[in-house]
Amino acid sequence: MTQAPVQQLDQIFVMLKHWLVGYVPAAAQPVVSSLLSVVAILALFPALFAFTTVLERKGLGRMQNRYGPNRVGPFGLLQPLADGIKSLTKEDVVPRTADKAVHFMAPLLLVAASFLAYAVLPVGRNMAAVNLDAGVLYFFAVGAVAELAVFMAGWSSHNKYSLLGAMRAIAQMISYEVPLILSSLAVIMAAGSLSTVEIAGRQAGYSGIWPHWYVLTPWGLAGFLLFMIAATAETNRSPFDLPEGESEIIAGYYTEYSGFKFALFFLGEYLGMFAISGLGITLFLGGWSAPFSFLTWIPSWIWFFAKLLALIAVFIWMRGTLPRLRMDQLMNFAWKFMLPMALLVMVSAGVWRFLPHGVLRWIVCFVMIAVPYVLLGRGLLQGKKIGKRTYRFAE
Amino acid sequence: MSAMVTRVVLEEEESARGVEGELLEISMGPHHPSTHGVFRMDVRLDGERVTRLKPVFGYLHRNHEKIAEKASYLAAIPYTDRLDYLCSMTNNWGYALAVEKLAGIPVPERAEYIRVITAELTRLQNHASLIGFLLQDMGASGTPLMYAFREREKILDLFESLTGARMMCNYMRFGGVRVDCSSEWLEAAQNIASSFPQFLDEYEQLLTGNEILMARTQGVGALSAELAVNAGITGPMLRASGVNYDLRKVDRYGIYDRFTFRVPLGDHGDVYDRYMIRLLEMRESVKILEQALAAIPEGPIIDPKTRLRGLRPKAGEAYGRIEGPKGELGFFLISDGSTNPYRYKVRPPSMINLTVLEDMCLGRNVADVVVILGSVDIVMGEVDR
Amino acid sequence: MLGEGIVKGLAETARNFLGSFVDEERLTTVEYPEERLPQAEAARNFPFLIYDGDDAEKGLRCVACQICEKECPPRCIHIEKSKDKKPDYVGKQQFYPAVFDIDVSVCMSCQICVEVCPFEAIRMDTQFELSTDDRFGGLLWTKAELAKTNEYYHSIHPTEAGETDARLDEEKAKVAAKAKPAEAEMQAKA
Amino acid sequence: MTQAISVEEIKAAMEAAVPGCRAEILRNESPSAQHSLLIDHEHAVNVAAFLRDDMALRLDFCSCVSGVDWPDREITEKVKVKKTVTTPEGEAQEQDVEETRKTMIPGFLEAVYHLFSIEKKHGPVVLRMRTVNRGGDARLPSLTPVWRSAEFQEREAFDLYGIVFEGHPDLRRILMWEGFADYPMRKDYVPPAEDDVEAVAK
Repeated sequence: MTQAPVQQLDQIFVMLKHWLVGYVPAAAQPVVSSLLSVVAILALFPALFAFTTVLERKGLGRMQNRYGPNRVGPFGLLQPLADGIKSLTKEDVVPRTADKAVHFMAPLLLVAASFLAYAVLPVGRNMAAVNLDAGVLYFFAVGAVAELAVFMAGWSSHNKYSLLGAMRAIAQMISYEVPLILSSLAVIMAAGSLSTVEIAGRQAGYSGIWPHWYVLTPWGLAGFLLFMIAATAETNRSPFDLPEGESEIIAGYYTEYSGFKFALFFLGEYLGMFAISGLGITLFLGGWSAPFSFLTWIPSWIWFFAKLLALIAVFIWMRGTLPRLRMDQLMNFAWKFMLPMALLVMVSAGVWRFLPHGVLRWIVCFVMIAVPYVLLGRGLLQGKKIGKRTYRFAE
Repeated sequence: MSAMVTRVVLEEEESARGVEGELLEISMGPHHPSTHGVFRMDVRLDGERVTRLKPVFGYLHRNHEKIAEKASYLAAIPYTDRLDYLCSMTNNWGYALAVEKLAGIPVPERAEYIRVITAELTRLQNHASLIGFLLQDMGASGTPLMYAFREREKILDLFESLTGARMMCNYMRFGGVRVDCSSEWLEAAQNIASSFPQFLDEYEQLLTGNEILMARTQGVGALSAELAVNAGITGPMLRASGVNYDLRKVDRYGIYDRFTFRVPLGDHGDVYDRYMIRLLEMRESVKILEQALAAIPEGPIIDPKTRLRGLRPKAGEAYGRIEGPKGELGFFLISDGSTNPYRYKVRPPSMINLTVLEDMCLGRNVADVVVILGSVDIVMGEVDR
Repeated sequence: MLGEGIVKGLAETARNFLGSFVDEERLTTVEYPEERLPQAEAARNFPFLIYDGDDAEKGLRCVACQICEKECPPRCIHIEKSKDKKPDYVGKQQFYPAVFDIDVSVCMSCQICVEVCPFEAIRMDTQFELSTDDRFGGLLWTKAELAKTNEYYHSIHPTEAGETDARLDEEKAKVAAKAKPAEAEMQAKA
Repeated sequence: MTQAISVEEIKAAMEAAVPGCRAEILRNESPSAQHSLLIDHEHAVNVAAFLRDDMALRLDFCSCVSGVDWPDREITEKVKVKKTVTTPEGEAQEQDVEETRKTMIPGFLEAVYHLFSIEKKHGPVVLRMRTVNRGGDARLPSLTPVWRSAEFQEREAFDLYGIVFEGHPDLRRILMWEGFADYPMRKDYVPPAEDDVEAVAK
C-alpha cells in the first residue's frame, strides 16, 4: 500500500488532466484533452529553453573560468527575461532585397516544426501527447521540416553569407539524418515497434537492480553515441555548428535576422535540441524509467527531465571544448565513419538478438563494433596523414 | 616567384575550366568576426572554394610615420606602443634599438636584462592569446582564449605595476628603461615564469591532440620555405616553414647571446606547425626568463649621458630590428641633425606576412581562410599604422 | 585512437569547470563595481597639477614653462602664460599658467609630460571612472579641475611622492643655505 | 649583424657581374655606419637578381622598403657682384653690389631597400634608388619580381610618396583609399582642415 502515494505522485499530471477533462461534455473531451497537452508542451519547453540559455551561459562561463550571467535576479536566473525584453524591443530589420514573405515565415516554421515533434515524446509514464504507432517515423518526418525552414531563411535573406550557411545546413542535415535514423533503427529492431511509448515501456523492466535500457548493451552504447553525434549535427550544435559558423560566415542563415525573429530562431534551435535529446532518451536511455530498481519511487517525469538536463549539459560541455569541423571533414565523417558504423550497429543488434544470453554475445557484439571503430578511426586520420608531430630545434 | 606562377596558372585554369554557374564574390570584412579588426578580403568563391583573394586594409591608417616625423625622438615612443597593441614592450625596444644605433647610445647592463625579461613576457602573452584567437576562429567558443587571457592577465598586472599601464607601457627609452624594477617585481616575474609551463601543459592537453584541431590545421595553408624567404615572411611563420632565422640568434641584439635557448623549426609550414612553433617558443621563452631573472645585476637603468628630451643625433641613418613576437620588427630612421627624425619608417611584420595570404588560401575554402588568417597573427594597428 | 584528444580536451574543460568553484587561481574574474582589485601604485591615467598648501591658485607648482605642451605627443595640453609673476615654492618669482587645459579625450596617458617637467608640477592621476556625455564640458579639463593637493598625490603614489618631496626639500635647503649668508651680510650691514 | 662584406666589395662584384651598371657608395656618418649603394634604374632589376642569387652574397631577404622624400632645396647665398650703375647724374659707374643668389637643388624621391641574407646570416646591405624628380618623372623600377616581400611595401611607397614602381604586378593604393589625390608622406603635404569633411572623405 506504500506504493499508492508514490504512484499518485507519478501520475499527478495525468490525473490532473483527466480531472479537468471530466468537466467538459463527452463530445468535446478529445479536443480538450489534446488542447491541454498542447498547452502543457507550449508552456513547459519554452520555459526549459529559457532555463537552458542561463544554464548554458553559466556553464560555459565556468568552463572558461568566468561567472557567466549573475546580475539579473537570483544567480542570474532572470537573465532570459531580460534577453526576451531586449529582443522584443529591438528593431526588426528586414533587408530591402529580401523575399519578405519567406523571410517572415522561416522562423515561425522552424518553431512550429520543432513543437510538433513533442507530440510523440513520452515525458513520463502515460505522458505522451499522442501515442502514434509510427511515432519515430513521425518524429523524423517533422524534424525534416526544420531543414526547409533553415533553407527558407538563408535563401530569402538575399545575403551571400546566409546562402552559404543555408547550403551548409542542408548538406549537413540531410547527411546526418542517415546515421541518425540508422542508429535508431537498431532500437526499433530490438523493440519491434515504431511507437515511442512502446519503446520506452520496453525498457522499464529490471534485472536485479539494472534496468533494461538499450544503452547497456554494446550495440546500444555505440548506437547511442552515434545517435548523439548525429543529433549534435542535426541541431547545428558545436562542433557541428558550421551553418552558423560565426567566425566564418557570420551566423550563416540567420545573419539577416534581428530582434524577436532572431530569438525565435534560437528558440527553434533549442527546441530541436530538446526534442532530439528526448528521442535519444526514449530510444536508448529508457525514457522515463529510473536507472536503478530501488529508485523507482521517484516520479517518472522527474527522471525524464533529469536525463534531458544531463544530455543538455553534455551538449554544453562539448560546445565549451571543441573547435568546429570543416565542411568536407564533416561530410567525410558522416559518410565514411558514421554511416558504416551505424550499419554495423544495426547488424550487431541483430546478432545480439539471436545469440543466447551470456558472456559470448557481449564479446561478439563488442568486437563487432570496437574493431571497425579503431580501423575506421585510423582510416579517417591516417588517410589524410593527420597526427601528432615532432619538431626539430636549432641551437 | 613560384607562387606568382601558381597564381597565374590557377587563374588560367579557372577560365579554361569554363566554370558552370556563377562565382560568388564576397567581401569578408571589414566588419567580420575573424578578421582581427577592420581588415577586408575580397574573396571570389567557386562554391566554397577560394579562387581569388585580395587583402584590403588601411581602415586603421593614421599615418603613424608622419606623426613620428613631426614629433621628437622621445615623443614617438608612446606611438610605437600603439602599433601592435598586444606587444608594446617589444615595439618600444625595436624603436629604442634603432635610435641607439643612430646616435650610438650605450645601454646599461641592468636595463638590458629588464628589456629581455619584459620582451619575453610579451612574447608569452602574445603567443598564448594568438593561439586563443586562432581557436576562436576555428569555432572553439572562446574557451582557449579565456585560458590564455587568464594567464595574460597576470603578465599585464606585472606590466602595470612596473610601468603604470597594462598595454600601452611606454617603458623603454633610448639608453635604457624608464623606471627600475623592485625585487618584489622580479619575484612576481619569477612566479609567472615558474607557473607558466604548467599552463602550457594544460593548454596542450586541451588542444594539441584534439583530432578536430589537427584535421582543421594540418596541411592547411602550407607555405614553402623558398616562398617564405622570398616574400619576407618572418617570425614564427618563417620558422614553421623550416627556415632557421631568429634574430635573437642571428643579430644577438641586446644580450641574447648570454642565454641558452633553442629555436623550434617546423617541416610542413602549415597552420598546425605555426601553432606548435608558437607553443614551443613559449617554452623556450620561459627558459630565457628563468636565466635572465637569475642573472640580473644591480646597476643603473639608463645611460646617464643621454638626453631624452631634445636628442639630436648626427645626420645619418640607421635600421634597427628585433625579433618581435609577430616577426621582424624594424625601424628605419634618417636623422638630419634636428630633434625629430627626418624619416621614420616601420617595418611591420604583420603587414608583410600578409603578402602570401592569397597564395596560402587559393583552392581552400572559406573556413580555411579564417584559420589561415588567424595563424598569420596580425594586429591591424600595425598593419595599417 | 580517434576521439582520444577530444576526451582529453573534455577532461580539461571539466577540470576548469570544477576548478572555477574551488580554486581562486582559476576564477580570476572580479565583479567590478562591488569588488575592486587594488590598483598598482605605478598606475597612471590622466595628468593633474600639484599645488602645495591650501590655495590652488597660490600653491600651483607649474611655472608655465610650456615644455610639456611642446613635448606632449598628441598635443593635448594648452597653456597660456600669465602676465605677472608670483613666488614659487623656493620663493623665486615665476610666471604661472593663466590657462592650463588638458583635453583628456585626446590625452593618451603616456606620461611624457611628467617625465619632462623640470618643476615636479605635473603628475599622473589614477582616477579612471570618468565617463561623461559632455564632450567639452566633461573632457576638457581646465586648471581648476586639474589642480590637486600634494596630499592627494601622496595618497595615490606614496613612494613616488616621497621621493619628489625629498628632492624639493633638498632644493629648498640649498636655496635657504645660499640665502642665509646673504641675510647675515645684510644684517651685518645694518 | 655586422656587415660581413663591405660595400666596396659589393660594388665591385656588382659592377663585374652586371656590365654597365653604375653604383655609387653613399657614406653614412652616423654610428650605425650602414653605408648604402645608389644604383641606376636600367640595371636595378639585374643588380637585385645578382645580389639575391650570388653564392657569396645570397641576399635572399629584402626586409624593409622605405620611400624617402627629399624636396627641392633652395640655397641662398650672398655674393658680391660688380655692376654698372647709372648715377643720378647720368654717369655710368662700376660698383660693388651685394646680391642674394638662389640656387635650386632639385628634389627627388628615394626608395631604400634593406637586404639581409637568411642563408649566410649577414646584412644589412642598403640599396637605394632615386627618381629623376618629384613631379611627373617619379618612376623607379620595381624590385618585386626579385623579392616578393617588396610587394606591399612598394605599394605603400607608391601610396604615400607617389613613387611609381614600373614592373610592379599590382600597383594600387594600399593604405589610403582609391581616389585619394595626394601623397601624404611627402614633406610638402598639407592635410585638409579637420572640419573639411568632404576633402577627407573624398
